[in-house]
Amino acid sequence: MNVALSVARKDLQIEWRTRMVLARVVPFALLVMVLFAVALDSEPLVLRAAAGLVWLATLFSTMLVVQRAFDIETADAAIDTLLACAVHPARVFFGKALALFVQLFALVVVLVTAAMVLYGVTVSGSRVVLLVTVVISATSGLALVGTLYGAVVANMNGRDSLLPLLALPVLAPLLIGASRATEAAFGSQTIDMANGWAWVGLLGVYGIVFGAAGSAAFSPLTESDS
Amino acid sequence: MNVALSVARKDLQIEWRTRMVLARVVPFALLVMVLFAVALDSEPLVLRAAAGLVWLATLFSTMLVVQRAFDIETADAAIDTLLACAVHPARVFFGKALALFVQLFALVVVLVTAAMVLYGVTVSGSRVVLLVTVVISATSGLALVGTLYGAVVANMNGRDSLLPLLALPVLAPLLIGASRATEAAFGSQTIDMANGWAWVGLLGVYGIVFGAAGSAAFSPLTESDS
Amino acid sequence: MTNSVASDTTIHLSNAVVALGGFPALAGVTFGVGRGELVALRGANGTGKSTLLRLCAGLVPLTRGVAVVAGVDLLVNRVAVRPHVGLLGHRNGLYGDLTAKQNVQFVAGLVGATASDVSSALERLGIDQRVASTQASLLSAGQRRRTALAALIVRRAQLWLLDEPHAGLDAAARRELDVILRDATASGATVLYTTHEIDQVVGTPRTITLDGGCVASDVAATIGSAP
Amino acid sequence: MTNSVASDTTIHLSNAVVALGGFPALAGVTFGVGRGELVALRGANGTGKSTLLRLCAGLVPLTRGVAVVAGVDLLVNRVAVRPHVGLLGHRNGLYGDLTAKQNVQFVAGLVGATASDVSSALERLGIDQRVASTQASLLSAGQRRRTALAALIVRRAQLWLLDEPHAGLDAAARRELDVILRDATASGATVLYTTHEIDQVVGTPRTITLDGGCVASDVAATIGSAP
Amino acid sequence: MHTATTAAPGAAARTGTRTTRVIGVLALATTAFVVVSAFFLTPADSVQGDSVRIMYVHVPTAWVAYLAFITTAVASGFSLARRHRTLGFDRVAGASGEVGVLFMAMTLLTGSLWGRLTWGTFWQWDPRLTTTLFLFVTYVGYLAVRRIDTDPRQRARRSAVIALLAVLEIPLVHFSVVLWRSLHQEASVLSPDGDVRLDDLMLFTLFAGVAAFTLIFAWLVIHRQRLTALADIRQTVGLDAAIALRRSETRGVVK
Ligand code: HEM
Ligand SMILES: Nc1ncnc2c1ncn2[C@@H]1O[C@H](COP(=O)(O)OP(=O)(O)OP(=O)(O)O)[C@@H](O)[C@H]1O
Ligand SMILES: Nc1ncnc2c1ncn2[C@@H]1O[C@H](COP(=O)(O)OP(=O)(O)OP(=O)(O)O)[C@@H](O)[C@H]1O
Ligand SMILES: [Mg+2]
Ligand SMILES: [Mg+2]
Repeated sequence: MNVALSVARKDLQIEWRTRMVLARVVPFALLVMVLFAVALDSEPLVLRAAAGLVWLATLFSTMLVVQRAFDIETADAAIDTLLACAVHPARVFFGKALALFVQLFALVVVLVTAAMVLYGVTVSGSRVVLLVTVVISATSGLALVGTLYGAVVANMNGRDSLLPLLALPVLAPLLIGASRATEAAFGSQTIDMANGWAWVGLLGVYGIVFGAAGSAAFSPLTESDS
Repeated sequence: MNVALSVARKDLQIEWRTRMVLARVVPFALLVMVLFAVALDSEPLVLRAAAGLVWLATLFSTMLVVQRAFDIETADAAIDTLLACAVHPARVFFGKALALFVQLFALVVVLVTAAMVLYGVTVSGSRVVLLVTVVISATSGLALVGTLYGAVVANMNGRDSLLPLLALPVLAPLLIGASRATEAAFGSQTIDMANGWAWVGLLGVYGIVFGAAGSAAFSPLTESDS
Repeated sequence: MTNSVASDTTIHLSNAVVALGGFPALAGVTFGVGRGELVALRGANGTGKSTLLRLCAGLVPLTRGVAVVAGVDLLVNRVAVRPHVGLLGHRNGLYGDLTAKQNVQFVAGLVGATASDVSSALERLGIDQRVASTQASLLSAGQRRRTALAALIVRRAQLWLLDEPHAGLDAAARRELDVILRDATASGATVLYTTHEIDQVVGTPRTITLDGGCVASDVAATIGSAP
Repeated sequence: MTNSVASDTTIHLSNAVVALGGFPALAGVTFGVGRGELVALRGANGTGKSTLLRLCAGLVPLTRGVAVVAGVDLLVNRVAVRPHVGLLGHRNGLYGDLTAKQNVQFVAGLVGATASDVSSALERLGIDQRVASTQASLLSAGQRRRTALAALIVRRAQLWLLDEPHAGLDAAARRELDVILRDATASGATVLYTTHEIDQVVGTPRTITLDGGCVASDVAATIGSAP
Repeated sequence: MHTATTAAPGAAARTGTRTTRVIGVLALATTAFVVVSAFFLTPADSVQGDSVRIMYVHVPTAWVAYLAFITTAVASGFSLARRHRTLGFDRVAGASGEVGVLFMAMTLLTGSLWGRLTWGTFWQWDPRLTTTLFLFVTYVGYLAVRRIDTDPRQRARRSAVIALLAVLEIPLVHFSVVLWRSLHQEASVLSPDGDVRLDDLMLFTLFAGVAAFTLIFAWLVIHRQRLTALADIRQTVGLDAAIALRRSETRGVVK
């Protein structure tokens, strides 16, 4: 597991040096949230929309961060060395997923805060626990699925457009689950806390399934590259 | 202007060979449209939302197509040769904008058709004229602005995330104008035809301003690359 | 996964065919390389040298024939061969956003090499303080190649596969490279490298020449080829 | 923009300094190259050869000093020099998704060269029918380099700047390259190229050696250096 | 505008001059007046009560942010036109952009506080607010491009192009109220139909606020611009040393 940590550290080191997520993806995500609100010109932008927008923006940002995470590997064929040294591809998978998780987590925290300010939501008591759990479980799911699909398209020509095409449908359930659970945490009328926790359970299952699938599938994926 | 045509032909040739827009961006855009509908769970998806979603999806797809258009130039430093041979950078600008226009136009046609099918919109008579004009003028605007900003960020590290950050705010008015005018063409109650045409005028002005700016600014931009 | 070589053969190819997108880049290659051997691969452009190296590194699938590398049958499991192999391809495998030193350190961390291994590798390749602390993407072509070689040394692989390692290096680095390759073989590693250079500072090692995806000639090392 | 050279000097550098991110990759270079000259640039890794070529091609800004190339003052307008210059950098400048032939044809279309120019350039560089119709990204390293050279020939630039053109080429292509460079200078073009190769099939042209971003030596061509 | 490049090395250590000191004093005086007037002299609004006092910060920062962005655009235009000469205009453009972003952030902040007091929420999906946010983000992007570490001339060109395009958004923000129906105050200064009725003293204080923020803007930009000029000078001095080092370092060491 030491290898996974090395890989994660390296990815975060690169992020720290380039400040890509910090300086660009975060503003991009905020912009996506605002753009939607504008394009749909929703008069009474209800809480459900607030929650949905947070996760939509996160979803699109995930595409950017994943692309970046694999671009640095394939730009100069560094992944070949990495896989050779790692012995088990699954370690690389978890390392990259961990780095992705850290970056997405920071992003989601900012977005949730922004949504709370923009839509005047206050969250307290047991709702905070729900909110934190949702954010962690949904973000883990995004990180695991994102890494898996990032590896699928890595090194493919025109992968920028292939990644969203492949990953978005798979992530759609995550999007829905996370939105509903966040709505519950935001105190929306249309969904109660129990329901929110049910969604969190689903997110957890999703994450576990993709974690297992990823660590198993990563190895054959890395065999490709003809 | 012959150079511009060569450049456009080359870009379309590459598109034809890789089918990136055809095979990936179009499905991606359709997906975005559906995802929004899902995330916002809008019960009666009104016409205004239909029009907005078409242009939102186009906007995000534009980012992908622009990125691709400049990635092929910078991946192996082909742009250096291109600029050397073109004598006037403005020719390269118009060539790339033209290719972008063709690709986006095809995309928008598909999306508008899809929206009409999904939301049961029928457009006839003078509305058709408005619709066609909107599509052409908004797409030109997107192509010109997209090419300009694509050139701004070309060759920058982490440009994938910088492009949306810079271009989306500038494109937001286009998004709004095109959405409103399309609504009018779709026969929405909230906006009449005259208003729709007024928006088209605005889109036209936008396109002209950015066309002029682009051809003037492209030259200093291409001095770059240290 | 850990079936290390028992025999003395590191590479054993028999009528190996590799088809890339339908084109047989290797059209039936047969040869063997023993442990500790130094072998130069030669041949005109497009004759399959890079493909051969990538085959041995487990990066492209074997289409037909037999290929056993470091005791691993590539037809069965080509992923298993990777840990034994250090490949320097046409591309350098560096992270452009990390410094030269960070790049080497990262590889060292993966394989458990020490900090002193890192600094001695950097020193060997003449990467001084300034260059070591410059982002790899800003370095000159030769400096990047040197960094990649330093990372390769740190790996201490059992089989070294180098695709035109001399390209882009200056005279001093070429001399050093030849010493490095000799040292590697002396310590039991096997080295296979391609080259287009006509003069060989290294003396003349065993040379396999490819042509049209097949072995055209296989000439043993000239005696007295010590550096 | 069209102030072509009146004098016989194609490159005139005087104490030229190029700082990249604060680092003086060129630290005051002075020399001149006349029209029709063939000049080899040598020097260790990182001494500034590539930077010098990129300066002459108008790709990096001059920080200090004087640089006039093809009659264009680079301090005033470095874009204007581009149409006169054909640069082959460390990267090839090819579109990976187009075939080798389409790549050369595209350049030909931009500069108004004919279809027969294209096919003769391809033939000269030994790019046969199969290779010509293969996507550039699938070609071998040497085949890509050859394609880039074919595109360069088609441009018929007034000043050729080649960064390690020999790297990756096989012996036959190297010989042909030397002929091509001689031919170019014979037809009035000026050629400046970098190399690390020790043997020169080309005879010995005028050789400028860089060290630490400065000119360390400038040795005239050996007589009888015809190919 | 102002270039410190002519200053002697000793004098170059400071960024202040008599002009900036005068501007500074004037800025302090006007600000003091605005504070006193805003809190004590002007009346509370009949509808909004004391919260109307936010206006004396909110509106001036918005307008001065416009001014800053226009300054950035003008300086960028000059910088592009004379791109082969000095970087003076580029420095002004950058400094002005930074101050503009700062002021726009204050507009957003005071606006949302004010909104909290009058509308009950920090934010409304209203064209003026949304376009303001776009404008803000655009200039954050502008600063992001400026931060990218490349050749200064290249950076100057790229950011100048962005600045010239971005300034086109200002009319959009300003007329957004007309273009879309809006919650936000419509030109209350010019037409007295809005909720806020401005008496003469209020109007005077408002414009005093504009004057104060304009002076602060000028003071900040001049200093910031000189600071970057000094940094550039230091880099030039550093370059001399680096050249000397580069010349000595490698010669003879290799071979
Ligand atoms: C986050 C919320 C807000 C933002 C981003 C914002 C932004 C702006 C901007 C950009 C301007 C300058 C407009 C121009 O002249 O072009 C402005 C002016 C003004 N704002 Fe706000 N504002 C906000 C909230 C408010 C609130 C809550 C009020 C009062 C109820 C208010 C009252 C005014 C007034 C009176 C003006 C001067 C209007 C004129 O004469 O044009 N604003 N605001
Ligand atoms: N997908 C493909 N379709 C067609 N031909 C291909 C494909 N992939 C590779 N090739 C061909 O296979 C050969 C691969 O050669 P390889 O890269 O191994 O050559 P090499 O000996 O390393 O040459 P060089 O000296 O130029 O590096 C080339 O002739 C190339 O054109
Ligand atoms: N942004 C930068 N920061 C620091 N150093 C830089 C930067 N850009 C370039 N350099 C340094 O400038 C020099 C550029 O050298 P250049 O690429 O011209 O070398 P070269 O002579 O072509 O070398 P090679 O033979 O390796 O190709 C290198 O030493 C490199 O490390
Ligand atoms: Mg090869
Ligand atoms: Mg070089």
